[in-house]
Amino acid sequence: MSQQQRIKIARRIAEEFEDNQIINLGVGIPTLIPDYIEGKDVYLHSENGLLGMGPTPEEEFVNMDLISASKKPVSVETGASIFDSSDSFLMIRGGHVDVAVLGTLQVDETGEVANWAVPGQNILGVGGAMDLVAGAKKIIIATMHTSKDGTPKLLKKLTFPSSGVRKVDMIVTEHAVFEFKDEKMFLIEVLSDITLEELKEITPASYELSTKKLIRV
Amino acid sequence: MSQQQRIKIARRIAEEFEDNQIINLGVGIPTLIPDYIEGKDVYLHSENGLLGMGPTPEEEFVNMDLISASKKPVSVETGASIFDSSDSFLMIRGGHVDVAVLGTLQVDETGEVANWAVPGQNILGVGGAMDLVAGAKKIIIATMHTSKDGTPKLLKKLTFPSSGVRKVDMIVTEHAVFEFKDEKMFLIEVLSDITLEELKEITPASYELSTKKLIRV
Amino acid sequence: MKKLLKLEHFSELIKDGDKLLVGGFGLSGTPLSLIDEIATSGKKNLTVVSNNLGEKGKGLGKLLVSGNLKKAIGSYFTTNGDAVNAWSKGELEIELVPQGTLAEAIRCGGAGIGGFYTKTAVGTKLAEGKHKMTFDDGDYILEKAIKGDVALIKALKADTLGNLIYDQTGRNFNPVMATAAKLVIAEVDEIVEAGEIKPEEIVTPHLFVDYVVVTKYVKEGGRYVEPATTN
Amino acid sequence: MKKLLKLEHFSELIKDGDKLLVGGFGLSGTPLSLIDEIATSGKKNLTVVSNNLGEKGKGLGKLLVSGNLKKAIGSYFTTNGDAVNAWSKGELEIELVPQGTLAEAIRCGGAGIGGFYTKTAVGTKLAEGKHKMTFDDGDYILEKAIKGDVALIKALKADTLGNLIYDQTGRNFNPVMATAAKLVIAEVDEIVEAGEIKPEEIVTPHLFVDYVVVTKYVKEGGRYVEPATTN
Repeated sequence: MSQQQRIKIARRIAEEFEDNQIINLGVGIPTLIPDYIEGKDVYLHSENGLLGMGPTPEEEFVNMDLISASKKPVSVETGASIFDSSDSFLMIRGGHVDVAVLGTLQVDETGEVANWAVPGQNILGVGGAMDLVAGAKKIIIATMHTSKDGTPKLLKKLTFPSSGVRKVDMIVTEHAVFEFKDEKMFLIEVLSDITLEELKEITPASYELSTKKLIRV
Repeated sequence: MSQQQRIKIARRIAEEFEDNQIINLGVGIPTLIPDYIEGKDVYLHSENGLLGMGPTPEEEFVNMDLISASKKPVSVETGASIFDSSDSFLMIRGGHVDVAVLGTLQVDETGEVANWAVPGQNILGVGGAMDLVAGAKKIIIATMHTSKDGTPKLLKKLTFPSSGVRKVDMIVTEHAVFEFKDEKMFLIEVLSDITLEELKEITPASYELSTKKLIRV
Repeated sequence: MKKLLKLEHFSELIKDGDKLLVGGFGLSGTPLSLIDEIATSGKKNLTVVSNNLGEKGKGLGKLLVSGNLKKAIGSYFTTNGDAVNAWSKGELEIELVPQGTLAEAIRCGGAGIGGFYTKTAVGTKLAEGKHKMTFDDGDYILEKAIKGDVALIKALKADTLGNLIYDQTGRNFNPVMATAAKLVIAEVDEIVEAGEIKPEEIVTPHLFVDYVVVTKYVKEGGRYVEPATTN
Repeated sequence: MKKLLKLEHFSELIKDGDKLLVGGFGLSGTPLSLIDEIATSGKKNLTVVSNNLGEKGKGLGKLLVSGNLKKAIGSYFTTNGDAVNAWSKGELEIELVPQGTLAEAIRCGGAGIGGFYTKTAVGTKLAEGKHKMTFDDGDYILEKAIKGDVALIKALKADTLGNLIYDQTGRNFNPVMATAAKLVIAEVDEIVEAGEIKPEEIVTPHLFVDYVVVTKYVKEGGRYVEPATTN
């Protein structure tokens, strides 16, 4: 069930991609996306220094010096390129990555994201999260609507440490798709049989219904 | 005669080089040096993006996309490498070039150099001069002792615009070799039959005789 | 090939007043065909960022003759008499930047970096008006990132995706300029199939390149020449 | 070959309290043999700059077990439980830096740049105490260059001059670290003759490399393993 919901999110996000885009996929749900982008000429960027990342190779072709940012073995697509970490983040920071799909801990109603640290816990990892938040042309958040214990993730105000002042562009959960325009949050699609009232209950963030006709998928 | 003097300067500077050093040679007299460094394993760095620059090729091997910083065709030595301008100046600014040999307009008695602009004339070129002055580990100035009309070049104080606050390490002219220590100038060798009094006359900069025995070559 | 652009359509991508980043060191690694198109385009008030302005009547030097330029930003203009003349008559603005600072400022423009602190030019006329900061090992000045509207670069080969490799020291400023403009156009000698250039040998990955144009020049005796008559 | 160093002499080059730049992303592109030598060297109070501290008991993770470390500077330590524990007990200082900032700060260290302005981390805890500056397109923070006493890097091949190429994404932080330390030691799988790697394919030119050490590990099934018994 949960895996089905995660796949639903991955599939919906893949619909956003356009031909020739450069895409960076974060850890968690985003790693499921490659299975659902068939038919589109997009190029996967991996921040450890690879453009044109391909699928997991057969065991006999595994080289642990050809890995993803999640440190899993990968292959290269035709026309792929390899570069060092400084050039890889030049691409990210310089706005050369069209879409970054990131997991999150919280997002507030302006689109500010918290996806690296939880107060009171050890804050010992940030990785490339802040660089991607600062630099990618478009940021899509892939997340379950609430955390496992039901705590809301889409909030009026962040309670976890911010990942940066740059606002995200879209959130896709198992229940809904939200877009941000001028730091305002709009519900643009409902992806489950949840009612608008139920959705409101699990979403403390204020959002408007899109002026586009709201789609129930 | 003048060419002989220029060769004398080039030859003397080549004596300073040590095995395995990375050397960047500026325009003018420094371009004569490669003919006099035989027997030493040094590597010539060219700021347009080449380490391991070799001699002028035979006409049939000329490729005007393999040139020196003076825009002359060159060849590559075995083990040479090619890189872009930003990496080339990373090497220069970052202290990875052991010796830069530069021409000059003026040097003052502290070792400050003016080698890019003349007041009252158009100031339309600086090239890599200031980067080399700021970044090379050791800077040797290759220059005729005075300008063509006899105007001194080794001065108490610069009258031409400075190339930077970093002081040079050595000056070699057709008459003498000077070293700088703690912003003080020392005469360490006399290279011509000039007397010490005559040398003093064409050298307004204050210098001391080296505590090493002064060599007359 | 999606990114392939015909030379005759190239100048439609340039607007009056644009800031162009143009690769090359002297005439080496210079997009000669693209420059020729601009020279006959009638475009006005262009700013060119390039190490120098080619030679008299050659490469970027042609744009001085055809009158497309308002301003040049680079490190060395003395070797082109036309540039010196145009500047003396007040017909051309010139902004002089040390060569390493130029390369790094363009890289910063491509890397989302606002500016960087360098020791180059500290204490000189070229540091006047620039923000200073003292670090552990001395004084530095702030140099701001340089970005362009369009980058015109020259590579040896592109593959069908737009990945690029360069010919020897023809590489020079081209790879950094490829990162630092809204629109990047690469003039190449040859287009090969994707996969022919190995992943670890690609110098400019295709994500930086918007269009590829095949040069009209041919290399003879190591020098690019215009073919006698093309038809 | 002048730069060739025997593995058993390597740790003589490290001093207590040194700051080491160590290449690698997880265990990929990591100088495993050099790390092993440090783990048995008894060196103390080392600071390691590396994206992460390997895995539990593997790669740089070994130095947590052997107790060589005072401090780690990097972007991601959460995946090594030993690092988290050592930090919790106050036995290890940790300085957390965004991954792109880390790579760029090291590049600046190698490039004679004092610091750079980035938007990364603006408005976050990691920007606290850092100098801010507003450029045309928003607020940036100053990040200072990172340099090391010794860089330990991993390449695929060296030639006899010390020019290096890397294996796929094993490249990662290695090329920038090669620029930013007083002493640079490269662990490689193989040494080839100078000239075998083409000038335009060399990733790290030999001027950055002080010593080359041949790895004691062998690659089997795409993973480095220690040979059963070496003698």
